[in-house]
Amino acid sequence: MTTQRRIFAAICRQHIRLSWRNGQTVLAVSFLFIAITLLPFGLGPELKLLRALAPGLLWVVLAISLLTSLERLFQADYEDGALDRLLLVPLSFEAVVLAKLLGHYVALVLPLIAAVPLAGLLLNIEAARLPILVAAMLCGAPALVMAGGIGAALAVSVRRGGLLTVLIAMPFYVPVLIFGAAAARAGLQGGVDVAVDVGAYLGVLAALSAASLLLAPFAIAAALRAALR
Amino acid sequence: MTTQRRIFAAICRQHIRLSWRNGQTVLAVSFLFIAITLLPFGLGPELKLLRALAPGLLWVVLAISLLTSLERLFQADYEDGALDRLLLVPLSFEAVVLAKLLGHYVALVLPLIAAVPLAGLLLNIEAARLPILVAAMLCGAPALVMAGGIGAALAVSVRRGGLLTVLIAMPFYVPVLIFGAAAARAGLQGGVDVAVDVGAYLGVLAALSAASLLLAPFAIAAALRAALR
Amino acid sequence: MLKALENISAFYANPTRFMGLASRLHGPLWALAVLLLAYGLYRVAHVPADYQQGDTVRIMFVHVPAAWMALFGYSFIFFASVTALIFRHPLGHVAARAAAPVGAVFTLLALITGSLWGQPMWGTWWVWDARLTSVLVLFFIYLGYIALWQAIDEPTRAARAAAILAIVGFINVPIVKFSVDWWNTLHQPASVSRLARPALHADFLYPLLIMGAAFLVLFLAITLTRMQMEVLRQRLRVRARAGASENA
Amino acid sequence: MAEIENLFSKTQHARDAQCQAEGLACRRGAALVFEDVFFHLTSGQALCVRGANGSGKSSLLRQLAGLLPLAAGALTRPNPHKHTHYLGHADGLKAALSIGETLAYEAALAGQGADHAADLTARLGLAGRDWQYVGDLSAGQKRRLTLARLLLDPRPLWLLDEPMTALDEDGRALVGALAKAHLASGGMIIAASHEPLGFANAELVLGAQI
Amino acid sequence: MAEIENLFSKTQHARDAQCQAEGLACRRGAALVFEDVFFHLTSGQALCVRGANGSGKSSLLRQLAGLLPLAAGALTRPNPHKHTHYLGHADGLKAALSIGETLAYEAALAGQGADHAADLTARLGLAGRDWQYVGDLSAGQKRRLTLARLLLDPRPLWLLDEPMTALDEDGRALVGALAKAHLASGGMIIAASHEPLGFANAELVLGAQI
Ligand code: HEM
Ligand SMILES: Nc1ncnc2c1ncn2[C@@H]1O[C@H](COP(=O)(O)OP(=O)(O)OP(=O)(O)O)[C@@H](O)[C@H]1O
Ligand SMILES: Nc1ncnc2c1ncn2[C@@H]1O[C@H](COP(=O)(O)OP(=O)(O)OP(=O)(O)O)[C@@H](O)[C@H]1O
Ligand SMILES: [Mg+2]
Ligand SMILES: [Mg+2]
Repeated sequence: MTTQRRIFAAICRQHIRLSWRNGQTVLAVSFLFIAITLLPFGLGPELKLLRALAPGLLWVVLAISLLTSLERLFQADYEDGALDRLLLVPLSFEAVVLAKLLGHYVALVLPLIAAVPLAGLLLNIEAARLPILVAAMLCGAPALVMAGGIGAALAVSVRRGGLLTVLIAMPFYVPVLIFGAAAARAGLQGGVDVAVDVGAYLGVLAALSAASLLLAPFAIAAALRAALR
Repeated sequence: MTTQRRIFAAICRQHIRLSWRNGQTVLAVSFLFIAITLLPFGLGPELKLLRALAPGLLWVVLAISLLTSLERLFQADYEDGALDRLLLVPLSFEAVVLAKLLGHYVALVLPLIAAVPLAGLLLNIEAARLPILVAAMLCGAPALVMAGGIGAALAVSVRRGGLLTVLIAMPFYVPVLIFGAAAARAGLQGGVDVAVDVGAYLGVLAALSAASLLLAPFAIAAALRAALR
Repeated sequence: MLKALENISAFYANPTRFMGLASRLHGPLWALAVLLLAYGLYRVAHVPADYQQGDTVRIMFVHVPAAWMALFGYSFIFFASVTALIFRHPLGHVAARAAAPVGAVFTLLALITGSLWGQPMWGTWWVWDARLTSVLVLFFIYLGYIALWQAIDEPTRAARAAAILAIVGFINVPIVKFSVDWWNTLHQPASVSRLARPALHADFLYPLLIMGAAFLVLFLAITLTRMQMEVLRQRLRVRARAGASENA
Repeated sequence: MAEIENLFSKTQHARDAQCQAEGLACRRGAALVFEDVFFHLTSGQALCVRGANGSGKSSLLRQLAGLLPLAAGALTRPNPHKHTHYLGHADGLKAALSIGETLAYEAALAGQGADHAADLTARLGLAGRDWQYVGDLSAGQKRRLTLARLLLDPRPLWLLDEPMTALDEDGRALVGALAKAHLASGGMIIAASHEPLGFANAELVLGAQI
Repeated sequence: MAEIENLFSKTQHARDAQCQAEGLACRRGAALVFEDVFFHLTSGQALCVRGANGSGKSSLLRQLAGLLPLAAGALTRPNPHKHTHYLGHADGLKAALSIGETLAYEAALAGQGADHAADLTARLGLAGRDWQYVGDLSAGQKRRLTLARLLLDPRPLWLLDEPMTALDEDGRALVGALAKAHLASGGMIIAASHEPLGFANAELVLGAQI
């Protein structure tokens, strides 16, 4: 293992360990469940309605849990000096950022998506339809993480940072939600041409994720550098 | 003004000022709007459906914004030493806690509820029905704040505190949501006996709030004292 | 980085060229804006009431140009930011910052006039229609951009951060537009009676174009004035700094 | 400096105030940090607590402030709510507030109007910074700001954790002058420090037996 | 202590390394903190930066570490990514990790395996605390932990912001010994401090003209 890879892995592992240790992982997952549990109380218990809405609701809840978890993505490191430390490692800062984003994906997004099938059952989605929902989320989530990361980085040195993160990231969430929900709905309807549709939607989601993956580390690194003081 | 009242007011004002300055107020409100804006992307844009679900969705979104804002209610003060300072003022600690809770109600809950009518319009609730929704929220919100406060206090010295807050507060949220959504639904249907219904629901909400208001400051103060080290 | 900073200080210390040009343009631009606006409003007042919509049709002459300016404003910010970042021309930051609130106000105007128009036409203030929704999202993008400028009080840091956001956000605009279009055409709300596009004949078209030109010139005039104010403010700051270090 | 002494000459703390520890012990987590600590302090005296890193100096001060339970032993001390100041490592300052706002808040907690805080910035060496955010201050400037508490509210017992940290010479002189004025007016001080403190007239060494 | 010197005797930094500032200025917010700062440091030299609170010592160190833009002037310095250590006020320690985990992480950032961190706790005076959470450490113990970086990764330029803060006598001796060994092996040190630093052989006073 080269030194650079070792450092990359260490940063990624550190992020995962801290997310776990500070309870962010468990918090995000339980947030998902709590939102899903509270919804029937708010909407009234009509199961049919819930089933029809379930994929969309799950997407929105996923997006909001992610947004909440991303809001402070770089904040603690910025305040306690850990970001200074990361600027002084023999690795390009873009790579450092990528390591942290990857860590966030593993520590938060994967557990959240892993919780979706169970939450889906609570909302009475047919079990056979869940794989498509999960696949769509796996394809689309990187874009959500990258967008939230950009917001978090731009807001890091800022009073009212949380607001900024949310405001900045929100427009990026719109396309992902639209295609994600569409894929899930198409998946739920079943049929012959549906497979084609679902494939196309997943493709769009993956393309959005790939594009953001190319762009975001640079934007984030630039934003964090500009925030230094 | 006696010294004690002056101190009580100062703590309350300080909490409000910090919520505003750190952007928590604006964040919570924009979080509400963003959640409401993202929902149609997940659920699809059909107005009728949205209108039917609107009060319940608004309640759930309110509860979740509040829960998110409460999660770190005492955390920052605990970590930076401000809580130590508050234990050394010539005021009973229960009163200090009440001052902070009151500050939170003014700084976060009131703006959130004030934003509900506009959010309601986006979801196409009939304007005439909004007052009942808002009244129910005003009655029920103190209970939500108190429950969240107890969770936050118990979790303050704990790694994975966030999770604890949410888990502890959750059971208290369910009754408020049930009655709150029921009041809003009753209000939306209209009719003669509805007024009676709505009145009863509001009464229950107010009673829940009053009970929690009596209990919570003591529980919270005790929990925070136990967390000291 | 260092060079950009030097550029900025050099520029603010002596932005005479821009200020000279601006002070010459300032008067004529405002005069043109007022004239066009007055003439446009006069023409609008004399447009025959629509057989279908009655007088509410007049909202169009504010609504449509405002919507155009909402889009134009964001493109303006994007190009100004690119200029600032790539060519290291600090005037770009100033222009982008000055234009943002103006664009946001036009966006809000489009939203409000649209809503006002929607109430009589569609029987509702708001629909999750593709075009409406994407304007709402654009409004959020404006808000984020302005909030970012206001949140950072060090000008050079704020400028960099805002430029990054402007560029990233601009890439996002067509994506949002495209996906929202697609989203809504798939799930067309049947309940909403939609207005067929009014075939614009000359009676409507010319006043509309005049109002469009008026709004454009107005946009430019306000933005220019805001830029002048910003430069003056920075100049005062530089002076105050110089004064402070001399006194010390 | 003259002004500071003036301020305190108005206050006179009770001459019979005292602070006494008998067989104090402290537990953190599973570890017994110290035990069998004895001292006795009366009006006008200052105690300097010394000891290696981790010997429990900060913990002892927190016990005295009522912020940490005693594992054993007994304390006689002024009421923490009314008669004790505690300045610890965590300063409780809020980055998002300006110096002026912070001082006004401290004045209110001391039961006084904001006007009492007006000339404090100058006295703390922060003149002309009323509008600066606390988050933008240097380490020493923050430290100076925390001293405001001592000036705003005359309380007989001061608990100071490493009071000289981050301060320049001027700042150290300020703390020294404050402490001496406080002792002269009948107050008591217990300070933990790794540096010699000019105003201390007794020493307590923690962890010496280990 | 002997061990520490051993460690460094293995490393030899390039004798032609240097760090030079010409007409450096620093701006924070609207304020010009300092300007016209000149110094020149070569292999084996240590510079002590002095000045009143808020005179810009910490800011200067951050500029040297590439963490703060220069308002004017020019710097010649070793590459911050590879050849500079910066220990600032904010230590970047994570309360939720244990000492052992922290050291393993630091070792990895230094490009080394976790085994390299094994005997560090003892050398830093934290023996037997491998499993203790960093959040439970005393102020001085935390400070000691940050020194690990210097031992794990030999880099020619050290930037130390108030390196003696919170350390007991033993800790100060440790820092002194580390610094001397580093200088002997051809390294450079720039340290901001309000206390005399035994190892410094030059001084830079900020804000002197004010
Ligand atoms: C809040 C609500 C609304 C928003 C945000 C909105 C937004 C927009 C935008 C962005 C455009 C410019 C499109 C372009 O030139 O590419 C536009 C044009 C237009 N809008 Fe609206 N609109 C709203 C409501 C309405 C309503 C209620 C009507 C009439 C019933 C209406 C009628 C028109 C017409 C006639 C045009 C010009 C069409 C064209 O040039 O192709 N809008 N609107
Ligand atoms: N949960 C815990 N488990 C074990 N030991 C703990 C725990 N919490 C604190 N400690 C230990 O208790 C001691 C408390 O130290 P304290 O902060 O009082 O020391 P100090 O004398 O102020 O040190 P310094 O000079 O570094 O400021 C430290 O040795 C610390 O490691
Ligand atoms: N945004 C800002 N606006 C105005 N002044 C600022 C801003 N940020 C920092 N400063 C000032 O810049 C200076 C930077 O101080 P720095 O932390 O470098 O000082 P220092 O010499 O390390 O002080 P200390 O001895 O207290 O550690 C301080 O005077 C601080 O008040
Ligand atoms: Mg201590
Ligand atoms: Mg400093």
